[in-house]
Amino acid sequence: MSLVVDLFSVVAIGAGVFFFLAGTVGLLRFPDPLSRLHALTKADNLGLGLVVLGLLPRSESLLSALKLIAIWALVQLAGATAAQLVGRAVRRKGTAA
Amino acid sequence: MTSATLAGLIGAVLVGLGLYGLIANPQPLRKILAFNLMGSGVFLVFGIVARKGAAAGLQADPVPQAMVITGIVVAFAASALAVALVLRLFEAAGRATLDPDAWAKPPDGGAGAE
Amino acid sequence: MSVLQALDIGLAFLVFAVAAWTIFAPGAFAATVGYVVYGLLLSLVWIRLFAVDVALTEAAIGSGVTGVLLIGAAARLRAAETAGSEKSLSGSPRLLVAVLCVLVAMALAGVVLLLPDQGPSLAPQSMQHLPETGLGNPVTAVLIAYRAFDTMLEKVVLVLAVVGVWSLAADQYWGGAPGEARAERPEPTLAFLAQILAPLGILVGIHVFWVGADAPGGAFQGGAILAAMWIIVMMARLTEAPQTEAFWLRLALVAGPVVFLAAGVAGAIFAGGFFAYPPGFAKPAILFIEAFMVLSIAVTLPMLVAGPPRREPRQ
Amino acid sequence: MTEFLLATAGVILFTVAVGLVRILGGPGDADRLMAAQLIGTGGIGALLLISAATGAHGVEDVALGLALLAAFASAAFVNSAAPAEAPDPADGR
Repeated sequence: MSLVVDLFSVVAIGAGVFFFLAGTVGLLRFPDPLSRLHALTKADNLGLGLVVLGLLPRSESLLSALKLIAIWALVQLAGATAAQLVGRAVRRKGTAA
Repeated sequence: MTSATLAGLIGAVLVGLGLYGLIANPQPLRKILAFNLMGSGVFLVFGIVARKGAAAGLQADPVPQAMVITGIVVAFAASALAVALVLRLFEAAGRATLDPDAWAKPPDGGAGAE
Repeated sequence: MSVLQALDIGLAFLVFAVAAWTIFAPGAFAATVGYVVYGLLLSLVWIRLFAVDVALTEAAIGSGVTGVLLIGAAARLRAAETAGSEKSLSGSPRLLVAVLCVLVAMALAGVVLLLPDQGPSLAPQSMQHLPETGLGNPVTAVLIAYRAFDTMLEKVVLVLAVVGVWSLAADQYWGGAPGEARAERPEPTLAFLAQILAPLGILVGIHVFWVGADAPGGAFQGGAILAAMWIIVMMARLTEAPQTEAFWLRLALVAGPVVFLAAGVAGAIFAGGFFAYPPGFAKPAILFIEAFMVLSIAVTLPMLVAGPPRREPRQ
Repeated sequence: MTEFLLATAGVILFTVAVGLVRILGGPGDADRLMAAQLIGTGGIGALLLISAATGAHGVEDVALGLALLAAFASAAFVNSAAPAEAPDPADGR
């Protein structure tokens, strides 16, 4: 049983790390702020989401599992709104920002 | 080297960096930042004292931890007061420099400081 | 070298690099963003030192609330930055300062390396008396019971800081409200964020305060999270900062220290010592004091971020 | 398994650090705010992984606090930049 849980964690967390990597590569490679913003949100949503998914079966109690999900949801909210706010600031200033 | 010692070394480096910024950066806001950096370096050095005092089933001595918590809050209060002072200076005089030579000259337009 | 050691070294290097960025960054705004990043990394370091209470404080105050304060200030001071061509220290004085700072850092590092592996500790004593307080978190016991006087005075410092900030107001604004006015049409994204975040954050803040008796958390951390929620609602301009002459506001600001001091005096009368808690009644007394501290912190921090009054008082 | 969790935390911190190098330097303020956002997400991920590996208690609350405050830097920036960019009629005195 624990082997299955471990395997699940390894796959999910590994996939999460991949999205963090992809987000960073996007940050490095994309030419303008808006597309860099797009790359960044991938790390927020999928990267952390998959890491949380991988940690879920390892949590000690139901409350801590719920907290993990809440953390992910809050980061989603923060990432989405911050991307909106920053994106709007970029557009207001033109492409120079 | 334990992680506690490593954190303490980083604390020492932060104090040095903060001190340098405090002296060498001319802008008051940058000085506030540097001062905060120095403060957190001191907290870290104190934090490893807590970690090295791990005993009685605790992973760190609670007394230094509690003092660092109070310290963080007081450091914030001090920074807020300092930021308010700088912003007020800027509002009243249109500039926020600490350079005495700049204050000796009237500002552009000769409006003077209120 | 184990994986954990490699991680610690990497983290230390990252902290150092970001700290150096906040000192050497080309502009004030870049430096402040660096400071926010730095605060977050520092709470990771505190986790590695197993000081979770401190990590929570650093996360809420060191990174979050201080970040709002500094980023706001940097954005407002941008005009000053471009206008003033300030002389940076250069040449040999700069070198001298650098040498001095390296020496200070090296001396401190030497002290750190000379520390014994097992230092003197008050942990046994604090654990020994923990049952008398009825608490499960020794850090909270130190803050509210063993070193209560210290914590009470620290609350007074916060009130004094608010008095200091308010006293910077121009004469005609004395007693008025700080910060921006309530917007007719708030920025929709920010308003959305504040409307969803604030109820959740209030829940988390009260939770952190409540579990602080037995687990990492407590009045400071809970109060700081509540304060952050008020700050975000004010930033979204869904509500405006209260008039600084409002009686309820002033009452809330001093409630923490006043209740704390009253409890200390009551201890001198009923329990045989200043800040002594009567046996068997310690935990309710501590939670009672803490509740007022949470209130005061949740009101003080936003007032410190909002700055001095900038509008004339309404009649 | 512990080693795996710590190693992934390290990899996340490393990628985040590489990203920081790119965006903390700018060119614009928007990029710098992205740095704060990126370290927020990566830091929370690393925090959760480290706490799962080392068994430090109460770390979820720290991550929860960080997640609550993750958007604050961007919000503060927009809040302080907005009045100068587009004057709000409600703002004028």
